[in-house]
This record gives sequence, C-alpha cells and structure tokens, in this order.
Amino acid sequence: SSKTEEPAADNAAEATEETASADAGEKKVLKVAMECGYAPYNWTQPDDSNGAVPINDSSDYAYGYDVMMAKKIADELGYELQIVKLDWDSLVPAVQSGTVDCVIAGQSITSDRLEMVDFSTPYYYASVVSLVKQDGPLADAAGISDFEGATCTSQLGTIWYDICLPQIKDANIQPAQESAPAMLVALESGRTDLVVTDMPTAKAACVAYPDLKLLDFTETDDDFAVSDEEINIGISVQKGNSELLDGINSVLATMTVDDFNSMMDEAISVQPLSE
Amino acid sequence: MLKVSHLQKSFGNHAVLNDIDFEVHKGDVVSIIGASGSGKSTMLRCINLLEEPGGGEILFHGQDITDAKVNVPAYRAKVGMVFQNFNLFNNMTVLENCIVGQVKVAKKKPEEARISAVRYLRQVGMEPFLNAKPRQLSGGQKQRVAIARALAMEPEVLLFDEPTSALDPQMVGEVLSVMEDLAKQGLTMLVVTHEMAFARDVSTHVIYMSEGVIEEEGTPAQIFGAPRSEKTKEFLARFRNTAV
Amino acid sequence: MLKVSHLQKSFGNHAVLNDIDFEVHKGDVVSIIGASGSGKSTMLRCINLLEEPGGGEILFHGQDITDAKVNVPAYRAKVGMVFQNFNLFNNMTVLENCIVGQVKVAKKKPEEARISAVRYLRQVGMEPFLNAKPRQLSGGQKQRVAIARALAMEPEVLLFDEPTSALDPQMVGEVLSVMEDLAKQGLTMLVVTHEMAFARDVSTHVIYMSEGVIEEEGTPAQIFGAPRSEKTKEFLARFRNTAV
Amino acid sequence: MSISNMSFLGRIGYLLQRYGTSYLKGAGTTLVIALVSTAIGCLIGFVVGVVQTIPVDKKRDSAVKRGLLKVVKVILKAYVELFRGTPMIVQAVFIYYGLSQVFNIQLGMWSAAFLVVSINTGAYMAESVRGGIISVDPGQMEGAKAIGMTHVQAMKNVILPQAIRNIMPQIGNNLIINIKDTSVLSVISIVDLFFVHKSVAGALYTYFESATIVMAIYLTMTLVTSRLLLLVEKKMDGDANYELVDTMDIGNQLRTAREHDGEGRRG
Amino acid sequence: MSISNMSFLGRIGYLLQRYGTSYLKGAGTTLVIALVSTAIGCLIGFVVGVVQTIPVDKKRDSAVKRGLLKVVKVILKAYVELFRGTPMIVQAVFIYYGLSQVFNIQLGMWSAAFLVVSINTGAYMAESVRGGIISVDPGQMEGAKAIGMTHVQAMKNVILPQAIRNIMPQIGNNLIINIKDTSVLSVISIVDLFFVHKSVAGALYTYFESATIVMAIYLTMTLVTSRLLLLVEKKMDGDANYELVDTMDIGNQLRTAREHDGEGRRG
Ligand SMILES: Nc1ncnc2c1ncn2[C@@H]1O[C@H](COP(=O)(O)OP(=O)(O)OP(=O)(O)O)[C@@H](O)[C@H]1O
Ligand SMILES: Nc1ncnc2c1ncn2[C@@H]1O[C@H](COP(=O)(O)OP(=O)(O)OP(=O)(O)O)[C@@H](O)[C@H]1O
Ligand SMILES: [Mg+2]
Ligand SMILES: [Mg+2]
Repeated sequence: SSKTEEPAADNAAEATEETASADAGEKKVLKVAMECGYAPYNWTQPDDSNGAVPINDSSDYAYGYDVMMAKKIADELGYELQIVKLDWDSLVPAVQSGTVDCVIAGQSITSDRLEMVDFSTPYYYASVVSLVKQDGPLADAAGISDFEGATCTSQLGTIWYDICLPQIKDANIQPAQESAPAMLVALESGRTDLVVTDMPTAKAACVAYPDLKLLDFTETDDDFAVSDEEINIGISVQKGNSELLDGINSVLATMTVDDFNSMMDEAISVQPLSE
Repeated sequence: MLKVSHLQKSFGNHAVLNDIDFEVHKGDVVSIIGASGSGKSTMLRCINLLEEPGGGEILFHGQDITDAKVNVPAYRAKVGMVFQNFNLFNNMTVLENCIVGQVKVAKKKPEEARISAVRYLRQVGMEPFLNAKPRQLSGGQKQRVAIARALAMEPEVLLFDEPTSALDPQMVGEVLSVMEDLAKQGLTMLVVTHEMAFARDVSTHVIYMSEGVIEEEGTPAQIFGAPRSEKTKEFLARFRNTAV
Repeated sequence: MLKVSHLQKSFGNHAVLNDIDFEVHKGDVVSIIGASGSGKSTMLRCINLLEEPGGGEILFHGQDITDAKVNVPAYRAKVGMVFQNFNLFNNMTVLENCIVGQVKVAKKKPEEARISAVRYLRQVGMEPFLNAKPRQLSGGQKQRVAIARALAMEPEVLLFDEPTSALDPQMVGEVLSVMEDLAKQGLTMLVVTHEMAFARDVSTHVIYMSEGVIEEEGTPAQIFGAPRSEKTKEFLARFRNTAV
Repeated sequence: MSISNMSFLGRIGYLLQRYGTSYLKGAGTTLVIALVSTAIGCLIGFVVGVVQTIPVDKKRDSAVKRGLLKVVKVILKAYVELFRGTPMIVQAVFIYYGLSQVFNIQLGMWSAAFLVVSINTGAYMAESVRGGIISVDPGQMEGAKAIGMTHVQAMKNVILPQAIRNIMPQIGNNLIINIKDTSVLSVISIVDLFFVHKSVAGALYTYFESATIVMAIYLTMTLVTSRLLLLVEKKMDGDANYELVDTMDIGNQLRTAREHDGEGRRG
Repeated sequence: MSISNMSFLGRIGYLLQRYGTSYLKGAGTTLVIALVSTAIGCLIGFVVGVVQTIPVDKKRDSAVKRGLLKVVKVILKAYVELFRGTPMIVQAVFIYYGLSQVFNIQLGMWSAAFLVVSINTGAYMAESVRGGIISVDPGQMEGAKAIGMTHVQAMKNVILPQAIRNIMPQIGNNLIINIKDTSVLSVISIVDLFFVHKSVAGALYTYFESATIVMAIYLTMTLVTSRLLLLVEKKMDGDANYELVDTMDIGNQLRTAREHDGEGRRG
C-alpha cells in the first residue's frame, strides 16, 4: 500500500528525513489514520518529545494513546509506522478505500459499523462520565436521576450520545457536536447544562476549563446503563483485510485491561494540557 | 439669469476651458459653435456641474452655483440637459424615461407626469414608441426621446448638446420649431450645435469657441454676416460657401 | 459589386425593411437619406450581416452573402462599417483601436499596422490623441477615430452611418475630402447621411428611404433638382429652402 | 439481509428507507436558511454597495456630513472585510456561544443561523454589487443627475436595476454557496442536510452511499434554484423586440400628433 | 504555570509560542492552494464563459459544427452545475478516495487538492464571467465583428478585457472564499490553517483562544489579498485623464498633419 505523493514545495526538509528513514530497511509501511486532535487519544505537537511520531506530509508530530498503541503494533508486527492526519469525517472512507491501512481513533465498535469495516478486539474500555458547570444547578447531582429535564449533548456518532443521553429523564437532547472542543464550548457558554463523555476527555476538559466539574457515577446504581460491549473502542481495517486484523488482534491479545489503563495514564500525563 | 465668468477647466495638464465669460438672459437662445474638441460639451457640463469647474464663477439668478452651499440636485432640476450621446435610462421604456424625473424629482403625481410625458413625446413624434426600450430605437429616435425627457422636467434653462445631430432635415425642422415655441414661452436655451442654419436663424446670440476660449460672440447677423476674427471666418467658410 | 434584392427585415411584428432593391458599382458613393426611423441603419447592418436579413439576397461580387457557406468574418473584413454611435473599443487607446483589426484580422505586422493607423488618424486630425481612451474624447473626436479605424482596415466597401453627425462644418469638409480621395482611389461607399449638401455634392447616387422602402433613387441632380415623389419633395423642403 | 452483502445501490435504498425523512428534513432546513439569508444578504449588499459609492464632495458637503459619511463607510468596510475575511463556522461559534458566555446574550439558534449566514452573504454581495455598479455605463449616472436626481435616487431608479441584471449570475452563485455553506451551522446545533449525512455516515460507516444521496439532493436543489434564477434573468431582459402600441397606425398617429401640435410651426 | 491559571491573552500567547510555526505553515498551505487554484479556476471560468457564449448560427454553421458545439456546451454546463451544485468536501472524498477505491487511480493529495479547488472555482467563475460578459455594451461586440473579428477574437481582444474589469471584485470574492474553503481539504490530509486550529483546539481544548488566532491570520491574509486586488483594479482603470502626446504642440501637429495630407483637399 504505497501511494505516490507529490512532495510539497515547502517540505524539502522532510523529504530528506523520509529518505533517511527509508535507509533503515525495506520495511513495510503501516499507515494509520487519526485526527491528531483529540487529547489524550491523539494530538498534534510541534516536536518529537516523549517519543511522538512525525505526521505524514507535515512538520508536526502526533502523540497520545492511539499513537502509543500504533507504535506498539507496528513494532511488534515489523512495520514502519506512518501517521496520517485526517479529518474525522474521512477516516472511514480512507480505510474503506485502502488509502490507509487502519484507523486508530477511538471509534466505538457497533454492530452497524461492523457491516462496513472490520474491527479489532477492543483496545480500550472507555468509562462514561458527565461534565457540568461547577456553579451550575447540576453541580451537586448524585446520579443521573438528578439530571432530569437537563439540556444535554455529546459527540456525534458516540454511544454517549446515542445510548446514554436518552437514559436521562425528560432530557432536552440537543443535536450532537462534531468534536470534543465544540462540545465543551457549548457547555462552557451555558448553551447546554451537561455533556457526557469518557474519563480521559473529561479530565483533560477540567484542566482547560477549571470551572467544570466531573461527575462520575460508575460506582453507584444511578448511572448510565451501558454494556461492556458498548463502551469498547476498536481499531478498524478494510473489510476482509484479515492479515492485518489478525496481526493487530495478536498484539492486543498480549495486553490486559491494566496495560490499557496504565498506557492511558501515561498518555494523560504527557498530553499538552498537563505541561 | 446665467452669468459665467472666468470659467476654467483642465483635465490633467490639458487645459480645455480658458477664462470663459458670457451672460445669458431669460428667453435667450444662445448657440455655441466651434470645432470638434474645442470644449463646447465640457462647458455645458461645467454649467450643469457634471464637471467640477477648475476656476471661475457661474451665477444663476445672481447666486454662484459653484459655491459650497448650493443644493446641486435642486439646481440641476432647474437646468435641464440633453446629452450628445443621449444617456437614456436603459432599464426603462421611452415613457418611463420621461416620467421618472417628474415623479421622483419634481414630485408630480404619476398620472400628471404621464400626461405631460406623452405630450412632449408627441411633440417630437415619438408617441408610438412609448413602450420601446432605448436599445430598440434608431439614433434619431433616441435623440428625440432625450429632448422630450429634458422638456418634461420643465426647467428654466435647457442645455442642448447637439440636439439635432442624428435627425433628418425634416425632423430638424420640427424640433427647431418646438424649440422656437419654447423660447417664445420664455425658456432660456444654450445650444451646442453644428447646424449653422439653426445658429443663424433661431438663436438670439452666437458664441464661437476655439481651443477652449471664446473667440468671438455676438448676434447671428454679426457672426455670420461680418465675422471679425480670422478663425471665425475660416470656420464658417464652408457653411458660408454652400449655404449663404 | 454589391447588389441588394428584395431585402426584408422585421423586428417582431414591426416590418422595418420592405423589399429593398438597389445596386452599387465599384467606386460609387451612394448616399442614403431618409427620415429618422425609416430603416437606414438597419439596412447597413443587414448588409454587414450584423442583423440577419429576414429575406432577400445580398450579392457581393456575385456571391449571395446571406448564403450559409459564406465566411462571415472574412466578408466583414472587406466591408467596413462606421457606426452611428461609434462603438470604439473602450479598453483600448485611440491608436490600439486602429491597430487591433489590422493585426488580428488582416494579419499585418504590428509595426506596419501602426504606421498605417497613424496615417489615417492624422488624416482625420486625431494624431495628437493617440494615447487617449475613448471615454476621454469629445463626440466629434470619437467619430473621427471610428472613421480612421474603418479606413485602416482598407476594405473594398465602406458603410458609413452618419459619419459626420458630430462634426463641425470645417471638420465635415475635411472628412468629406478624405472620402472623396478614397472614392477616386476606387473605394466603394454607402453613406447614410443627414447632410444633404454632402449627398448632393459628393455622391454619385442618392437613395431616399421612407418607412422601410426606397421611395426614390437617382443621381443627386435628379433627386435634388427634380424629385418625382411628393414625399421626397416634402422631405427635402427645408434643405432646399435654406440651402439652395 | 445485512447491509454488508448489499450492492452499493442496495445500500442507498436501505439508507433512504431508514433515514429518508431525516434527509428531507435536513434539506428543508438547508433550503429555508439559504433562501431567507440570501434574500436578506442581497438587501444588505445593495445598501452597503450604494453607500460605499456615495461620492464625497469635498467642497459642498459640510464637514459634519463628510465626517459622518467617512465613519459610516469605514464601519461598512470593516464589516465587509471582517465577515468576508473570516470563516463562517468560527463566526457562528463566536456569535452563538461567545456572546452567551461573555455577554450573556442568548440568541436563539435559528436567529443566530439566519444572522450569521445573512451578514456573510451581505459582505460578499457588497463586493458583487460594487462590481455591478462599476459595470453600468457612467453616462447613466450623468443622465440621472442631469434631471436633478440625488445619488441615492439615481442608484435606486437607474443604476441598481441595471447592476442587478449584471450580477444575477452572481446572486445565483451566492444562493448556491449558501445552500452548501449552511453545513457549518451544525456547530450551533442546526441539523441541516449535511449534518444528517454525517450522522448517517458516522452511525453506519456508509460514507459513499450517504454522500451519493446527499449530492443528489444538493444537485436537485441547486439545479432547481439556478433554473428559476435563469427564468428571472430572461424576464428581466424582456422581449428582444418591442411591439408598437399600434403597429398599423404609426403613420396616422404621427400625423395626428403633428396636426395637434402643428400650430406655431414653420413649414 | 498551567494553562488553567492563564488569562485569555495568556493562553493565546502560550498557543502562539507552542504552535506558532504550525499555524504559519497551515496558513502557507492555505495561501498556496487558494492562490494557485483561484488562478487556474479563473482560466477555466474564462474558457467556459467564452465557449458558453459562442452564438449558434443555425444557418451558417454546419450540422457537424453545431452538433459539436452543442455537445461541448452541454458538457460544460453539466460541469458547472455538478461542481457548483455539490459540496466540495464530498467532491474531495470522491476524487481522492473514490477514484482510488473504484478505479484504482491514486491521485496524490496535493494534485487532488489543486484539482478539486480549481474545478470548483472554475465552475463559479464561469457564471461570474457570464455576468461580466453580459454587462459589456453589446456595441463593443458589434464593433469587433464589423472589422472582421471572429467570436473568439472579439472575446479575447475586446469583450473579456472589459468583462474582467467588471468582475474583479468577484475574483476577489472567489480568492477569499478559497482561502477559507481549503479547510475542507482536511478530509484528504491537507493540513491547512483551519485543520491546525482544530488540532490545537483538540489538543488543549482551547477553542476560543485558537479561533481568535486563526481569525486574525485569516483576516490578515484576506485583507492583504483584497488590497492587492484593489491595486490591480486601480491599475486597470488607468489614469482618469490622458496626457496628450505633446500637449504644447497640438496646434503644430494638427497643422503639420493637415499640410502633409493637404493635397487633394478642398478649402
Ligand atoms: N431591436 C429592435 N426591436 C424593434 N424595433 C427596432 C429594433 N431596432 C430598431 N428598431 C426599429 O427599426 C426602425 C428603423 O431603425 P433604424 O435604426 O434603421 O432607423 P434609421 O433610419 O437609421 O433612423 P435614424 O436616422 O434615426 O438613425 C425604427 O423604428 C426602430 O425603432
Ligand atoms: N476625461 C478627460 N480627460 C482628458 N481629456 C478630456 C476628457 N474629457 C474630455 N477631454 C478633452 O477635452 C477637450 C474638449 O472636449 P469637449 O467634449 O468639450 O469637446 P467639444 O467641443 O464638445 O467637441 P465635439 O464637438 O467633438 O463634441 C477634447 O480635446 C477632449 O479630448
Ligand atoms: Mg461635444
Ligand atoms: Mg440610424
């Protein structure tokens, strides 16, 4: 899977860099697509600190949980890793068309999606938490029954939006937000009372917006009811690409949930917000 | 009623009008003759303030209209103009061309405006073409509509820039007789013309311009009968040979 | 060399030309006179195929140019036209106006084209204005450039639509003498004009049009000396009164 | 039958059956916002275009009037540059969320949507109108001034009607741009056609199938509107030939007219 | 100091310091694609505009030529309607991923980017050019035809130069639209200014701060380009007054000219 790309005029520096890495050997390239804009899963940074990977056709670097996972998979399977930075909307067409080999970008595994792409076994289990304003009426909620009648939203195409929000009684569910930053803007501006997301995102949000409060009801009975299956996120590959899928699954099989969590903790600790 | 003194106008370095002086009284029909490019149109345009004069005064009823405090649109409504290239409104029919100024500027009622528009159009023989658009008219037809449009504003002074250039002799005769009637009714007219017969027969006063200055002026009898300046003589030579 | 037969043209229901027949020989100077709106311009435009004739034939050197197989641009390059409203190219200077056709259509070398453009512009007294844009010219100046532009194409036949309407008598004299020279050199001309003196003195043949038909045609002596039709007499009355 | 076994067309059929009404609703939202905002935007553009072309008469206008005009023009220029020069999606976020957060102004999402798209269209139209105005023969303005019209009267009655004709293709362009650009309003919770597509594609991973449907709908909308605008253009052009009020009767009319006004005339 | 304790301006400073070069590189990408594609798009627009206005002469053109012209015109019309009428983002996905998937055509992302934006601009420009052409006085075409120019010659030498002047504001609009619309190319991996903004906002959850920076950069780019285009317009208009070749010498020149050609003249 090599595509010919016209070198951009202003990317001469990287051209040399690429040649240098090509010298390392005739390794097969693993093209992994992600947004590089969703900390702590994947983000863009200007340097290679902490072991960040250069983004294809750019002078920036990508890092985060997804990149760590991609590195691990590439290393173990003997690929040379190439990170392709893509808008969320085109991740799926990119993998379906074979332009990239796989997408590691926090995609939830659903039965509908499995019709169109193949998913690996889960590479992370994302818990469900809520974010509210610290000085808002919902700040003291002790369970989702306290959210009754709240205006709420979440990200487009996530189980949080599709499965969690409808569990709030009389909820005023607004149309989904396309990205985490946009969702947080809606919450921060007071346009929505509550957003539902996963723990890593929520933690990052609280750093950027100190007036937000994270509500985690996982230990209580009054929580969103989600099956383990639903909070799985997986790596997608082109339908029928069983060679790669098997390889990825074999790598994931060597890892436990604790491995996932400690890897995520590391990602959170080095994400740009934490500096 | 109109007094021009020391009028000047330049385009860049090119001095087009140089120290122009003359006076027009109510009911006068002043013909302005002169070579192509001698500044006749520019002078009319200055009087109407379509060109900002470069210097000098233009007194209308004693008021200097180049003064800052003059309400220019109101002044222009009193001083009509028929352009050398007509400038009919392309988005309107012949009738609308003659109505719009009456309604929007003179604030007449539309029905009243229509009646007077039709009357003036009839005078120039353009009544059958009420619904035509300017682009559908012949040159002479456009010119006649332009005349009717200016007349319909019922101004005190009318500036004509070659109002009969596109007309046949018969139509020239008809338009001139309309103008004569208007002059009798007290309308003051300044007419740039190449029709020497008109200048001689109709006007009360003739101004001969050459290279931006008034070379000679006087009654038609003086100018055509006994021109003093050599330039005037030369200019009128062909006309005097063929027509006198 | 040019033979028009049964030429017809209507705009919508409005028949503008009706069964026009006439013939022009090499070196002829044909004047077309007639009332405003009688179809003179339309006729010239039909001959140049700027209007598609509604019927009839136009033979040029024996070939019917309304025929489908005629190369129209090539024909037009041989039949020049001076428009009633000039149609100078606004995006070009005076000089460029006179060069572009020679270079692009007649495929002359630019330097050659420039020399002949300047020559014709000098003939009409427009040499000092080589670098002016059309919008900066007076009416008569534009008209002279239009004439020079058409002459510079060195056509076989030239169609003039009121070529002296914006010119003073002196300049009319000069332009007419240029035209006379050209006629002597064998250029064929059709001239729509309201200058009866020109029609009488310069042309070899006069056509009087009225309401879309040729009312009368003949030599200038016939038309001006002894018009047969009543309409012709009436039309010429004013000219004959003042000028003869 | 699961959709993985379906053909491309089969999946399109499946999507239509499952999300057909969503697509249509989205298209309706898109169309309403685009039409209303284009209309308002054109109005804004005309006003700005006209004001921007008011000539300053150093001699005649009072210092106050000149100052005021100058200020108004600078403000309008800033408006055009600001809204034309920055992405609509960011404007939408600032207006909808920013105003709410900083000034506690709570614009409704529909008002915000119409507002954002209208003022954007207005900014672009202002430039188009400027182009339309400069393309009208300056003689038209002189003709209008010569009969005593003020600048605004001349613009309204003579120049703009001709300028509008010249920029009709541009108005069409703007309408079509708006039909597509309303998609950015999804950041302020407007569920337009494109957002429906994203939701469907995101839920089922059927990007190409959903995109095909959406393209067809966009194409239908834009084709219909551009056809309608072409009709308007035709209408504006009017007949190539005018008809005489009474063709057979010109001679008579002319003669009658002459007889009526014949007194006091020579020969 | 952690970002949570910073003021709004402090955060902007922090972002600039950390991601300054990324923003600038993104802006560079944006500008290159917008400029090149607008230029190519204008060329396409002129060609389409000119071809679309070639008159069909039922009588003179052979059936073959008429048929061919008709086919070409229909294809061009379809091109304009298709690309104007569908979202550029979807076009980009179809061209970049669709061609690869279905026909195994692997366009480079840069070629795809220039291609998509150029043909989009071309489709819009075709309509703008049509507007520019209809706004030129028809007498200009007649003047050109009368000296024997073909339609294409007349267009090239007489009509288009005037039409271009009239649509300069529109070309400016298109360039500015392109500067902003290249953002959709993030679906084909082009990291333009807006994608940088999304990444930064996604890395640090600082939407407003990053948006402010990005708006300022966009504004700078659009202001500079629109100023430059205004200069071009001024240049096109030329001097309000021409200067005579030799002002002091007109009289002499005229006289000399007359003397030179004076033979064969009457008095
Ligand atoms: N596009 C058109 N539609 C309808 N009628 C038209 C159109 N063009 C010209 N006409 C009419 O055709 C008639 C003849 O016009 P033409 O321009 O040939 O007159 P003309 O003899 O040249 O007059 P003039 O001496 O005033 O220039 C006029 O009545 C005019 O209104
Ligand atoms: N915008 C301009 N810039 C430079 N020169 C100009 C401009 N407008 C007019 N002129 C020049 O001013 C001079 C006088 O022009 P004007 O139109 O007043 O002449 P005119 O006497 O009306 O001539 P005609 O009888 O040919 O209409 C001409 O030489 C003309 O070229
Ligand atoms: Mg003049
Ligand atoms: Mg005519």
